[in-house]
Amino acid sequence: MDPVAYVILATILFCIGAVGVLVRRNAIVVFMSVEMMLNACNLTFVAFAQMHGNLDGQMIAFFVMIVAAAEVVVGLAIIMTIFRTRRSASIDEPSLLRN
Amino acid sequence: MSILTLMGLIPLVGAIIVGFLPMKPSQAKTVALIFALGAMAVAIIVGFTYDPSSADPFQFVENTEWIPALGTSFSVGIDGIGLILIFLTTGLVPIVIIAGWRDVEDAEAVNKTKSGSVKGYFALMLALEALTIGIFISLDVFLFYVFFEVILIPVYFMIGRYGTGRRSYAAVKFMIYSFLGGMVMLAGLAGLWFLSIEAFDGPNLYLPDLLAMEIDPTWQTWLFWSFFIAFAIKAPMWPVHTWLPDASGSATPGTAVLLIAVLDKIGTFGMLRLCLPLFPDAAQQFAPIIVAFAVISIFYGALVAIGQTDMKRLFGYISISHFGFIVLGIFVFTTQAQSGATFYMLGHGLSVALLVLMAGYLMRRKGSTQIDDYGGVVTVAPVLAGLFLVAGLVNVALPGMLTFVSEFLVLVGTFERYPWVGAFATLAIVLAALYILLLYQRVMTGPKRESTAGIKDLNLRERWIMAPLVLAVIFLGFYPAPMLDIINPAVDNTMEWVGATDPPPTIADATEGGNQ
Amino acid sequence: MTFPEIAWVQLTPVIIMLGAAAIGVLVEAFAPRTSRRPIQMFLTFAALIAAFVMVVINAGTFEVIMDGAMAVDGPALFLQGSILLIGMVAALLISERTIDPSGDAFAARASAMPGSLDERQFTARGYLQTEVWPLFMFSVGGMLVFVAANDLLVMFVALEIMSLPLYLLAGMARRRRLLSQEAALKYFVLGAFSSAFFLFGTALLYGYSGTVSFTGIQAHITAQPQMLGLLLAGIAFLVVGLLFKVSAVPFHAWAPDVYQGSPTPITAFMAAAVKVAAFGAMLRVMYVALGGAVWDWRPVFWVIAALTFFVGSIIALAQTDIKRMLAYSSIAHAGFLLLGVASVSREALAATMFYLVTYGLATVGAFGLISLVRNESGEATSLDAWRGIGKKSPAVAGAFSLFLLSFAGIPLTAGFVGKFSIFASAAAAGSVWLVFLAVLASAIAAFFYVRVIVVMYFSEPTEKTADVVMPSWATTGAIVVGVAVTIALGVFPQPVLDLAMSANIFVH
Amino acid sequence: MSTALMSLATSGDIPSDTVEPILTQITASDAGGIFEFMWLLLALPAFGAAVLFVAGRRSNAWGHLLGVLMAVIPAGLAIWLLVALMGRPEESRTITQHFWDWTFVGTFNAEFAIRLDPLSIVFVLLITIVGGLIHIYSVGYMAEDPGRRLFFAMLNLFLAAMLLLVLADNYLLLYLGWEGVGLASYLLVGFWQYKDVAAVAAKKAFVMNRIGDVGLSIAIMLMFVTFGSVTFGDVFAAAPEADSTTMTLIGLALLLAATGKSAQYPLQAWLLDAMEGPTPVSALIHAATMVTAGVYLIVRSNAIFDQAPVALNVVLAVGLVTMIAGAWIGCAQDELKKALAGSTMSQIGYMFVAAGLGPAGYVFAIFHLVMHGMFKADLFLGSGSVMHAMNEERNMRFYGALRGVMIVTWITFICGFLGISGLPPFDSAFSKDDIIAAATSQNWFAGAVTIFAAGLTATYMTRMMAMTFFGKARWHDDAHPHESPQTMLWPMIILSFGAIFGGLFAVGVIGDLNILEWLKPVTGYEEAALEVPHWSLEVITFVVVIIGIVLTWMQFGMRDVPQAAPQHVTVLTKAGREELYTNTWHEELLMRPGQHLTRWLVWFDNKGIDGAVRGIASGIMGIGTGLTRTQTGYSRRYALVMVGGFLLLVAVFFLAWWF
Repeated sequence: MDPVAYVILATILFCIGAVGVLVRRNAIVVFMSVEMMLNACNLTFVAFAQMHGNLDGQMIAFFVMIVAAAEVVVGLAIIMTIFRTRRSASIDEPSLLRN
Repeated sequence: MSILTLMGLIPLVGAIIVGFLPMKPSQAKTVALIFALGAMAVAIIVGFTYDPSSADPFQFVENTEWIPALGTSFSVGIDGIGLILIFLTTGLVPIVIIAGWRDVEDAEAVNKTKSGSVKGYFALMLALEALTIGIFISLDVFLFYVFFEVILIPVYFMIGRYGTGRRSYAAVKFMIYSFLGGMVMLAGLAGLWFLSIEAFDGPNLYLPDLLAMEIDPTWQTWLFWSFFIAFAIKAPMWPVHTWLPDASGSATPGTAVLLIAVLDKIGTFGMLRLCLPLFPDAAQQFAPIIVAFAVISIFYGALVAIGQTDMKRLFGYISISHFGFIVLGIFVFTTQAQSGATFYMLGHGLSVALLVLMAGYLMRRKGSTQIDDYGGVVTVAPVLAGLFLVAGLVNVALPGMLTFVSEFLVLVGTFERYPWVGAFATLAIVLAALYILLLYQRVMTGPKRESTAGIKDLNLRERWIMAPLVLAVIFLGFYPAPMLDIINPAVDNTMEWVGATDPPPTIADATEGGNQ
Repeated sequence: MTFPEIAWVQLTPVIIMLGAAAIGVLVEAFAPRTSRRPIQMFLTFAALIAAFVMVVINAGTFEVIMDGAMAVDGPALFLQGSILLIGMVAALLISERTIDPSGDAFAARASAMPGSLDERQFTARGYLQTEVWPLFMFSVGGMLVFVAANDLLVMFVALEIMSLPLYLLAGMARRRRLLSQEAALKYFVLGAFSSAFFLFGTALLYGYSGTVSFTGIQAHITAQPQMLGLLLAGIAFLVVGLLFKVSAVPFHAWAPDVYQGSPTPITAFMAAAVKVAAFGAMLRVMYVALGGAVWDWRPVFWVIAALTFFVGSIIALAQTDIKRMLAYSSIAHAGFLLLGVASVSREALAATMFYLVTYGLATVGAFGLISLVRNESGEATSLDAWRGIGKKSPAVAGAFSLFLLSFAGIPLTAGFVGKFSIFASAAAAGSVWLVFLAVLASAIAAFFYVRVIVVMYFSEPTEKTADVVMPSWATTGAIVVGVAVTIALGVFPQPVLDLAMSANIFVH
Repeated sequence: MSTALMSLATSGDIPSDTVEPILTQITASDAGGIFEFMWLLLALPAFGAAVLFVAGRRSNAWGHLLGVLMAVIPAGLAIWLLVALMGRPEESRTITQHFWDWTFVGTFNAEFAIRLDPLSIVFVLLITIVGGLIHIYSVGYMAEDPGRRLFFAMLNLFLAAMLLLVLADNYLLLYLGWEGVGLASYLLVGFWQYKDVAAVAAKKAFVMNRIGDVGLSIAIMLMFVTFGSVTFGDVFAAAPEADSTTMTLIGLALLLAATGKSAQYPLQAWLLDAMEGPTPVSALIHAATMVTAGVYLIVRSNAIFDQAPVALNVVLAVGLVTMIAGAWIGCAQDELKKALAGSTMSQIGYMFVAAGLGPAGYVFAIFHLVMHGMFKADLFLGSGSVMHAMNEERNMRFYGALRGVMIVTWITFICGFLGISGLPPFDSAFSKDDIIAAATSQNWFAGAVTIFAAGLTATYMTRMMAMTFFGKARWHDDAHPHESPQTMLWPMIILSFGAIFGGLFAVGVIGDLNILEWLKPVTGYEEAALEVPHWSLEVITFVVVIIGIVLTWMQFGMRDVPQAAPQHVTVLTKAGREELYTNTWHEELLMRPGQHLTRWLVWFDNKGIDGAVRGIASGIMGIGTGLTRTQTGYSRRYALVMVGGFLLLVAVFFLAWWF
């Protein structure tokens, strides 16, 4: 089968995610965009797995999910503390570190 | 262990002892002096055991494994050129220590701040001596480079921490200039390293081996310039000279002496030791350009010196002019010029030491080296004035002084190769007379002034510490044989490595039908 | 089907490290608070030492294990050893608790709101956030895997295991917590972003070759070079992730902020160990998996390297904060290291590894010194606070100058040997002009190192000048190690160079 | 060693590669005896100088005595040497004494060796005898000066250097003496350093001499490049083989040197200022000996000039110009010493004219030089005695009628007057007339000018006599003129004898010494073919001189001389007072532009070169700060940068892939 369509879709997803990271202020949303990029990768893996007819890609997808989950934990923890400190989840607002 | 290594180790140990053992300033000075004298003693022994007539270019060679992985070894050895500079270094340091006995205190008086530790100054001085010796004796390009770079540190601290005026500016400027040069040279060193891998299947930076190595023209050009730029900055040559006046202007007299008289020689020494033998074709090819720059340095330095208002800066520019002569002598490739240049290194070292120490005496008395602050000193301090004049005349290269022999050799050697350049460069002797006598006139002569009325004449220590310098300059001016005997064979070797020969006299051509 | 048999011996360092980390978590759960710190410290140091011993024992191994998932060869072991060494020194810094009157470098309770009442109470009660230790161990474990990973998946997982704890650790500073938390957030967001790139690159390479194992990819590249576009795109995505970790321009922006905000021991650990690990991984990917495509990716590395050492050095000139300055200097050094990566050769590999270990240890020492210069509000990292330190505390100023000179590449310091061997191997690889650029950059870099020395020695102490606190044996030890290594490897680098030379072949 | 030298001196070959510290080594096999001690000529004064310089105030008591001793002994030795030389056959009167190799590098070796031959012995005698007398004179003259000991140290230094100059066996060693006398002159002119004028004058003298030295250096280099040696013997032997262009160049270079040292136009400006020095100095250095070194150099190098007719003509021209210029200045100056200085220039001009005539004139140049040495020294000492009496007033307009109070000085001055003015049978009558004859024989113009100059000489001398010793007393009120002490008078008396009878001695009227025969072997001589009988020229000259004397006497002897110099005077007088405006154009053409150049260069060094360096530095700094601004602290911005970087990567990848 021809994975092109899937890969293109994945790429689009990846780009959407990236753009999300670039434009959104809310840390949670940014974070979700990152997750979206990861999932785009998953899609690619699976698509290619299909193309190559081996299971590595699909297996990798599972790993990625686990890792993503771990990332969620850490990320949310950080965002929570920041939120509690500043009563806001904007990633622009805390910009004391500069120049 | 070769005696050379010993000679380098003595001041190094001294530096460590003075630097890290707790002791009172006075003790530190004495200890430093003792170690400096020790190094001088060893140098004298070397001088006597050195055999000018021996066939092999380098003597007292010692070859210890150091970092085989980088193809470098701790290899030391010495030839006439190095020996001369060893004499200069080991001879000057004790004098500078005695003459600069109170340098730090004087500088503190001028800065109105405490510099922290007095003994540090003398420790650094010894470290500087050790490293300088290291450069003059190293036979391994990597080792040479190591000393060449490390030596920046002590000087940097001596200027920045113990100097006066805009000392940290001067120190940083010196550091960056030299480090830039060092880095460019590092690139060249890397290139050389790579070539040596191809030539000896395995890195090898042992100079005598490298001399046998054939380097293709393109590489020669690259490497030659990368080394030459570093040395030109150190020497310093126009237009990369501007660090020197600042450094000499804000360093203590002792530091200034070691900086101009000894440290800068590393540049010209490096040209003789590395640039010419390793990259002869490139050296030959680019000699005209460098000669041009040298001539510019000669006149530029002299003219700008005339316009200076601060003595120590003025001496900086004088040195630029003199280094012009040295470089000129090195790159016209005649035995006269090259021996002259080597001899000039010694002469310039002594002459500049005299001048700068005199300036130090004035500084100690009046806390200033501004020329306009003086005048009519001769009426209150005749001996000071007299010695100052002597020091000046040594820099004028008056016949009867060591400097005359060297300068004339350079000029005559240049004249052989490029008559017009030689004739033109000769004009510099007028400028020399001008900047020295003008300085003397403005500082020393004229009616008594109340501004300088309080100046005391030299005390005995100050007087007698100058004696060896003056005697050396005059004795060698009349009887340079002891030094020339050492220099000539070394120069012949260099000429041979470069593959240059003196042009024969024209009449000889006419009579003997030309003996090419 | 057959299970890959597990190479226990070769894996022991990793197993020990991660196992200890897991135990550490349990300790947090069950051990009484007062006894946690000693236990954790014991665990950590024991694990580090044991792992190091095992690495030494494994020395000489040269094989692919776990069905090609991991490689145990010279570079892997050398870098694992370096990471563990750096880890020990960094752990010393982490365990320091005398320089800050109110405890160690970490918040009493990272969860407590900055400036809140309970924070003050926790601090008053002298609570300590001992989770630092297991997190630290996890990170080290991740690094150990990272440098040995022989397929992209393992590498990705290792990357995350290495990074995630660091994100947290970055946010745990005791002083200036807002900065710290902000650093954590930035590090996390950008880190996650970059690892997404890494992963997408992995995916594309998988698509290109049908496998994620380095040997497979390499075989594929040599076998049939079509679908080159996919390969190149994959490499592009992949290296973004790696270049981010080594903070190469233009993926460096996070470094200064994070270095400044994080607790100094963690900064030291990041600046040193992460660089080692990331470069280790990069070397392996580039040499083993993508070695066949070297002509395609080398120009990229040239450009990035030049950008990195120039931008790093130049920006550092304008810094007034010492931690930020060191951050940029570490960026510049990343540039020089990339020079080593770009000139694919055994000499370059050895040189890079030597550079990494020496630079790492020196960096830890330097940050250790920074943690000693404090005023009432914690560390004083602005240059003004360092004015005249040389007269207040010659020892600190001296040691710091030594590190600076080593960074600048003055001979007789380890930094010079590293720099020379990298430049030399680069020249040997034929990129002489790049070496010339590099030396210019290092001349520029020298300027700000020298300027710090000016501040410390040549200027009088002012009322702004901070005090130098007397550290305990721990920090002292870290600094001493740094100094010793810097001098020893500067004067007699031969043994370590030999070691690196003997360990400069990747297993395929 | 060259065949020529072999023929001149019966000398064996000097092994030039042996490097031995000072050891006497006689070249002529049979030249033992007194010649072993030639080196004492140099050593004694040098020793005296060294002792006096180092000993410092301790030697104040006996310093001057040592100084005199170290000058008188060589004088005796010199006479002895002369006798010894005269006892030798003509062709073996050249003795060289080799001490050690000086600058040996490759083939360039200037030995430290001295050479005594008829030419140099003449100079040695002049220097040591006149020098010795002036030393004695100075004992009295400097009696009150606290620095008398130093003064003698410098005088001794001068003697040593001057003797080295005339005894040197090669050009480089000659250069050593050449600069040595320059140094001594610098020190002595600036002896009263607390006077700004003196300090400036000393510097001016040294620097202008330095310009001449450039010529000497270049000449030496040319010789080395051409002949491969700078030893007199070798050079003279090989000279005939060289092409005339080279020789002309060498000749001109030597002339430049001579011009500087001998205060010839256009490098004469320093001489009048040099009168700031103590009068004995003016007498010894700036009249009798040093300033004539240029003549020595040219005559010594006759072998070269014979090959360079062009150079010779230039010498002649320079001589003629200076001869007139000096006399002109001498006529216009009001300061006694400056007038004498002008006269010195003019007389040396005579010598240059003679030297410029080639073989026909060399001998007479030296002849006149020796005569001049005696009468001019006499005159200067006289002027010194006068100033001494008039408490250092130099302006003749404040003298007058001194013949009454200082009889001895007056008489000696008269003798000097007779000596210089060329009235037979006194000194110049012989030397000058020979020059005139030789000049005329070569071209009428030169001859006419020399005769005219003789008239001018008489003019300014008469003016001096009249203004100083005759007329009314125009003294300052506080001036109480008195005769000078014995130590000053005797040297003057002795010298005036020289001024009177020197000529008779030299041509063998008294005694059996004939300077012409004596110098021939060294300088060569060819009789000038004269169309007119010799006596006619002498008559003309005599007449011209008498006219000059009479006219001047009517002007200054019979009328009163105003104390203030009259302002409404001829252009000629103005120009003479202004030293022919030389200083003016020197300043305008050389000094001012030079000052501007240095100022501009200093500016350029700070703003230009160093400015560029600092500019680069601050530029990089600026870039740094600029780039720092990109560090906005917004993670999203960072992410954007990363994406940009990623695109860059892709771009490079595909570029690299393309090419």
